[in-house]
Amino acid sequence: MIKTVYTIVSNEKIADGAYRMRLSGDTGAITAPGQFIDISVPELFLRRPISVCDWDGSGLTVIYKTVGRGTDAMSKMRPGDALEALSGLGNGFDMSRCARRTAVIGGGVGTPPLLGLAKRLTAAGHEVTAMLGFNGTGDMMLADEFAALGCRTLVATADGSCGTKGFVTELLPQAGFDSFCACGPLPMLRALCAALPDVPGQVSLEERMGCGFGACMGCTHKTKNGPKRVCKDGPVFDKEELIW
Amino acid sequence: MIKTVYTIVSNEKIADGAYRMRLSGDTGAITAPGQFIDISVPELFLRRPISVCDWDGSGLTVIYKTVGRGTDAMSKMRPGDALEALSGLGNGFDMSRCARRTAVIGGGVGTPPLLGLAKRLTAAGHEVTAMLGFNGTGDMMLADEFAALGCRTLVATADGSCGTKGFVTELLPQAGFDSFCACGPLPMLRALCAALPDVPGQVSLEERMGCGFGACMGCTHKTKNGPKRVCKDGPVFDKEELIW
Amino acid sequence: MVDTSVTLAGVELQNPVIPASGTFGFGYEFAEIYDINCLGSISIKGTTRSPRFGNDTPRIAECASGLLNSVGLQNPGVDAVVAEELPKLRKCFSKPIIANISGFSIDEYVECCARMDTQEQVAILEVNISCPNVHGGGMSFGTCPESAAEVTRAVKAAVKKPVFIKLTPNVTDICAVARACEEAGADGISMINTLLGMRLDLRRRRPLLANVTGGLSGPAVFPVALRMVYQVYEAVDIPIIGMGGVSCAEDVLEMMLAGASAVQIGAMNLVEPYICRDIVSALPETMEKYGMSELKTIIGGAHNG
Amino acid sequence: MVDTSVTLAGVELQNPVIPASGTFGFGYEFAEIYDINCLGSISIKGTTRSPRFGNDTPRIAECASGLLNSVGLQNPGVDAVVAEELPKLRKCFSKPIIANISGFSIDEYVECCARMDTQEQVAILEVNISCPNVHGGGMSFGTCPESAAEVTRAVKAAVKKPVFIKLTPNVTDICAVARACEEAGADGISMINTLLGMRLDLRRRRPLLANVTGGLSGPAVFPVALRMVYQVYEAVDIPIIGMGGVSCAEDVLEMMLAGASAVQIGAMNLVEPYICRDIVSALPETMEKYGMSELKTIIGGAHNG
Ligand SMILES: Cc1cc2nc3c(=O)[nH]c(=O)nc-3n(C[C@H](O)[C@H](O)[C@H](O)COP(=O)(O)OP(=O)(O)OC[C@H]3O[C@@H](n4cnc5c(N)ncnc54)[C@H](O)[C@@H]3O)c2cc1C
Ligand SMILES: Cc1cc2nc3c(=O)[nH]c(=O)nc-3n(C[C@H](O)[C@H](O)[C@H](O)COP(=O)(O)OP(=O)(O)OC[C@H]3O[C@@H](n4cnc5c(N)ncnc54)[C@H](O)[C@@H]3O)c2cc1C
Ligand SMILES: Cc1cc2nc3c(=O)[nH]c(=O)nc-3n(C[C@H](O)[C@H](O)[C@H](O)COP(=O)(O)O)c2cc1C
Ligand SMILES: Cc1cc2nc3c(=O)[nH]c(=O)nc-3n(C[C@H](O)[C@H](O)[C@H](O)COP(=O)(O)O)c2cc1C
Ligand code: FES
Ligand code: FES
Repeated sequence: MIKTVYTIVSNEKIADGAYRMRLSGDTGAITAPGQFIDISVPELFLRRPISVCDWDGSGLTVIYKTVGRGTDAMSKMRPGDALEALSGLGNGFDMSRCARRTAVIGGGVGTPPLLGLAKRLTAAGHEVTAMLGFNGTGDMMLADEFAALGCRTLVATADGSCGTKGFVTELLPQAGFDSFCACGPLPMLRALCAALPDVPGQVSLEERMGCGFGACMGCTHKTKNGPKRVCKDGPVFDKEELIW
Repeated sequence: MIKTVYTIVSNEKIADGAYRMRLSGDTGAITAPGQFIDISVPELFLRRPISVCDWDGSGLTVIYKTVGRGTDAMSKMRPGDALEALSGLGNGFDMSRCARRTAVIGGGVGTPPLLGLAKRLTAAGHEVTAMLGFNGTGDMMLADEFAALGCRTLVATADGSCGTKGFVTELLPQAGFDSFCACGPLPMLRALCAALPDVPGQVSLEERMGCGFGACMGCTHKTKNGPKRVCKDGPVFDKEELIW
Repeated sequence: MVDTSVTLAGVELQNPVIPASGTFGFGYEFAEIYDINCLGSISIKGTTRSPRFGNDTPRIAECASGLLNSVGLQNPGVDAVVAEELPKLRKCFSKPIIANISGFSIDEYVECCARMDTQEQVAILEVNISCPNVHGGGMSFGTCPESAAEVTRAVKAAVKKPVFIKLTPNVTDICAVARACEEAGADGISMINTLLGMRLDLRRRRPLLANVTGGLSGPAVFPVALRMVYQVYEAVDIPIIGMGGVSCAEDVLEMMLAGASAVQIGAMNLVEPYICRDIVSALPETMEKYGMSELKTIIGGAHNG
Repeated sequence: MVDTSVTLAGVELQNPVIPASGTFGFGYEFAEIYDINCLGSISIKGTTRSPRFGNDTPRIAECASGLLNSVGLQNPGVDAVVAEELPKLRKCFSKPIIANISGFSIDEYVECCARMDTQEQVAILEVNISCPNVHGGGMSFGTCPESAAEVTRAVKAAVKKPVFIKLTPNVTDICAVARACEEAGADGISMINTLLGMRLDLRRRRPLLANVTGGLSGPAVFPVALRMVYQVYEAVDIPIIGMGGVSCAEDVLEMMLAGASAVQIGAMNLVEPYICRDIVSALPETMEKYGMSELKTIIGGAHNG
C-alpha cells in the first residue's frame, strides 16, 4: 500500500452513469489485477474503494458508476485535478491459479477489473472467454475492449437489448472453460457459484469499508477458513472458501 | 444580502501574512464602505467574514491576514478559482455623518475597509487624514494607496521601523479633523475613543459570527441602545453607543 | 405529483420542513431573501418571560461539520415578542407557527406558554426543557424524567394548543424522558436540542466560548439525532418533530423513516441561508427517486420488517 | 527543543500520541507503511475472553466528519492475542502497550485482565465498559456509576498493572461515572468511546448497519469529547487519556489543556493511515507556535485563571 496523489488525465462518461477515469502517477504498489485503490473525495469522510481496471508503469484506469455523493463528486472532477488515494490495496486475482481456458465473468460495474485481468491472462497465453452481463445497452461497457484483447466475448442483457437475453449465467453453456474469475453483484456471484459447482473459481466481493487496508475489521466476512477481511484478505476469494 | 459566486482574479501577498484578493462578480448588494462579505471555505463549516476593501460595478477587493485554517486556505486559492460568498453584509460607514475634515484611523488588518471609505470621502470632497498603525514595516499595508487618493497619510509602528514610534493614538495630535471612522483591534478602538471624547466617531467592531446576517444572535454586543448584532446592526457603530 | 403534506397533532403542514428555533430569528431576515411561505412552518426564537441578553461573546465556535453556540436564549421577552415580533412575522409568513418557549422555573414556563397559547398565529407550543432548573440545583429540566413530566403537566394544564416537549440529547436514556412527557400529557416530542460541547482557544489557553461550554449542532450530530428519533418512535405514540444536523432532502427522508412526522433545520440556515427553501424544492424529486409518493406514509417506515 | 514526554500512572511515554483501540489492529498493518516506534504507545484491539466474530456487515456507515462502526468487538480471544498477536506486535513495536479489554460479565473482565496483566509488553490495562452487561439487563456497564465501580473493583483486585477505565459518552453525567471508578480504585480514565448513532439506507428504507445502531467517532465528536474531558478533569484526580475526533496536533494540545495526560487517535487512522506519525512530527513545531516547551506542564491548563 502507498498513499499517493494521482493526476486526472481524463474522466469521460462511457455508459449510463458510468465513467472512465485515467490517472497518471505512482502505480508501484499495484501488483495484481483485481486490486483496488481507495479514493479520497473532498468533504467526505470515508475513502471510496474502486477497482483498478488496468494499469501500467505510469498510470492507471478506473471505471465507476455514480451511485451516491462520492461517485457523483468524482464524475465532476476534471483533467488536471489531483486525486489523492491509497493505492495497491487488496490481494487481487491469482493468475497462477487460472487454467489455460479461463472465463472472466462480470456483471455491470463489476466488469472493469476483469479487463486488466483478461489483458494479462491473454498475454500469458491463456485462452480467455469474457462473459459480461448488463441491464441493457445503456449500461453496457467494455465489451469491445475485451474483444480487442482477443477474448471470446459474450454479452447478456436483462432486457435483451444486446446479446443473450437474461442474466450472465445464461451464457455459461456457450463456452468451455476450466476455471473462472468473477466480479459483480452478490446475487450474480451466488448464482454463478451454484451453476459451476465443479469449476474452480475466484470471486471478488464488495463490502462497506472503514479503512480499506485491514485495520478496522469493518469489512469482515465469515469464510470456511474463519473471519476474513474483504479489504486485505480479499477482495478476491477462492469460491470454495465462501459461505453463501 | 445576496449569495453569489465570485471568480478570483488575483490573490497576492502584500505584507507579512497578508493577502489582497481581487474578485470579479456581482457587487450589487454592496452599498457602503465598511460592509463585509462572508466567504465559504471548502471543508469548513462557518463562513469567514472579511471586509470589502474597495469595490466597483464589476468586482471587489478584500485584504486578509492568515490567522487560522480559513484564511490559510484562502491564501492558497488561485486566480480562476470560484469563491462562494454572501455579499453586502452589515451596515457600513455612514458617510453622511462624516465631517468635511474626517480622519480614517486603522490598525493592522483593520485598515482595508477604510481605503474604500477614504476613496469615496475624497471623491465627495472631504478632506481625509489617514492614520494607520502597524507593528512594523513587515505588516504595513496600503499607506501608499491612501496617499495616492490624496489623503494626508500618517503612519505609526509599534517598533518604530516606519513613521512615528508607538500606537496609532500617537498620531492624533498631528492632524486636525472633526469626525473620524476607525477599524482595528478592540484595545486600539477603546484607546481612540478615550482619547477623542468630543469628536464624533464611527467604529467598526469584530465578533465571532454564526450567520453574518442577523439570524442567530451569535454576535450580539451590549450598547446604550440595547443589544445589537455586530453583523446586521453593525459592524459599524456610533462611538457614543458603545459600552466599553 | 407527490404529496409532501404532513400533520402534527392535528395541525396540517404543506410540507415537513421547519426552520429550527434560534436559527431563523423571527423570520424576517430570511423573508428579505426569499418568500418564506414555502416553508411548512417556523419555530421562532426561544422566548422567556423576561427579556434576556444571553451570554457574553464569543458565543460561537466552529467545529467539524457543525458549530457550538452559547447564545443563552437572547430574546426580548414574551411581551415584546407578542407585541412586536409576531405581528412583523405575520406580515411575511401567513401560516401557523410554532412558539418555542424556555424557562428557568415551572412558573415561568406556564406563564410564557399561557401567553403564547392565546396568540392566533401560534399553532403549537414547543417547550424547550434543556434550560437549567433554577429551583432544582441547576440541572436541566430535560435530564430527568420527573422534572420533564412536571413541566409538561403544568404547561398542559394552562394551555389549549398542542404542546411538544423539546428534549435534550445529553441523557443516558432519552426514551425514559420521552415516555414521562407522554404520560404527563404531551401532544408531541421535538428532538434533539444541541449536544453539550466545548472548544479551547489555543492562543489564550482558555475555553473559546465566554460561557465555557456550548451546544453542538449541524451535520456532525445527525447520526446521534437520527438514532434518538428512531428509539423514541418505538417508545412513544405521540408525533415527533425530528431535528439535528439535517442538511438536505435525503436527511429529511431519513428522519421521517426513523419516525419523525416533521423535520426542523437549524445550524444549516446559518451557513446556507437558502437551505430550507432548497430542501422544500428538492423534496418532491428526492421522494420520486426513492419511490415515495405520499410523505406521511413513510413516517417510521424504517421500523417495519 | 521542546519536551513532548508525558507520564500515565507511572508509565513514561516519549509523546502523548496513541492510536486508539480498534482502529490500529495489532499494529502490523501500519508497521508496513511506517516505523510505528515513533508512537507514544498503542492501544490494541479490544480483547474478550473468547474469540468473537462480531456483528454482521454492513458494519460501517459514513457520516459528516466521521463514521459509524458496529464491528462488535471482533477479536480472536485473549489466548490467541497473547499467543500470536502480541509477539507479532513486539517485532515491530518495542515500547510498552495498552491492552484494551472488553467483557459481558464481571468474570470475563477479571479473567481477561488478569491474563493480560502478566504480559510483559502490557503497561496499562484499558477496560472498556461500554459493552452491554449480559447479567444486568443489557444496559452497558458504563452507563451507571455502580456497575462501573463494580467492574473497576473486581479488576483492580485481580491485577498489578495500572487500570484505566474507558468511559462511554452516552450518559447524562459522565463525572458521576468517573468519580465512581476513581473511588473504586481506577488508576486513570480513558475517554471517550463512541457516541451511539444510526444511519438509514434510503433505498432499502432500513437501518444501514446490520446491527441497526453503531458508534459515532471522528472529528464530528471532538467538541463533545473535549467537554467531557474538561469536566472529568475537574471531577477526579487520576490521569485521563483523552480521545474522540482528534485529527491534528492542535487537537492534541486542546485535549491536553482540557485535562488529558495523553491522547488517543481513532477514526482518523482509518482514512489517513499516516495520521499518528504526522501528528507526532507536527507536535514540536505546534507546541512552539503556541509557546509551549514542556508538554506535561500544559495538562489541564485551560482550567487556570
Ligand atoms: C473492493 C471494491 C472495489 C470496487 N470497485 C468498484 C469499481 O471498480 N467501480 C464501481 O463503480 N464501484 C466499485 N465499488 C463500489 C464503490 O466502492 C461504491 O459504489 C462507492 O463507494 C459508492 O460511493 P458513493 O459515495 O457514490 O455512494 P454512497 O452511497 O453515498 O456512499 C456512502 C458510503 O457507502 C459506501 N458504499 C456505497 N456503496 C458501496 C459498495 N457497493 N461497496 C462498498 N462500499 C459502498 C461508500 O464507500 C461510502 O463509504 C467497489 C467496492 C469495493 C469494496
Ligand atoms: C465584520 C468583520 C470584518 C472582518 N474583516 C477582516 C478583513 O478585512 N481582513 C482580515 O484579515 N480579517 C477580517 N476579519 C477577521 C476575520 O474574519 C478572521 O480573521 C477570520 O475569520 C479568521 O478565520 P480563520 O479560519 O483563518 O481562523 P480560525 O481561528 O481558524 O477561525 C475559527 C473561527 O473563528 C472565527 N474567527 C477567528 N478570528 C476571528 C475574528 N478576528 N473575527 C471574527 N471571527 C473570527 C472564524 O471566522 C471561524 O469561525 C473581519 C471580521 C469581522 C467580524
Ligand atoms: C444559534 C442557535 C440558537 C438556538 N436557539 C435555540 C432556542 O432558542 N430554543 C431551542 O429550543 N433551541 C435552540 N437551538 C437548537 C436548535 O433549535 C436545534 O434543536 C439544534 O440546533 C439541532 O438542530 P441542527 O443540528 O439542525 O442545528 C439553537 C441552535 C442554534 C445553532
Ligand atoms: C472501527 C472502530 C473500532 C473500535 N473498537 C474499539 C474497541 O475494540 N475497544 C474500545 O475500547 N474502543 C473501540 N473503538 C473506539 C475508539 O477506540 C475510540 O474510543 C473512539 O473511536 C473515539 O475516538 P476517535 O473519534 O478518534 O475515533 C473503536 C472505534 C472504531 C472507529
Ligand atoms: S475496511 Fe478496515 S479492515 Fe477492511
Ligand atoms: S452572526 Fe448571527 S446574528 Fe450576527
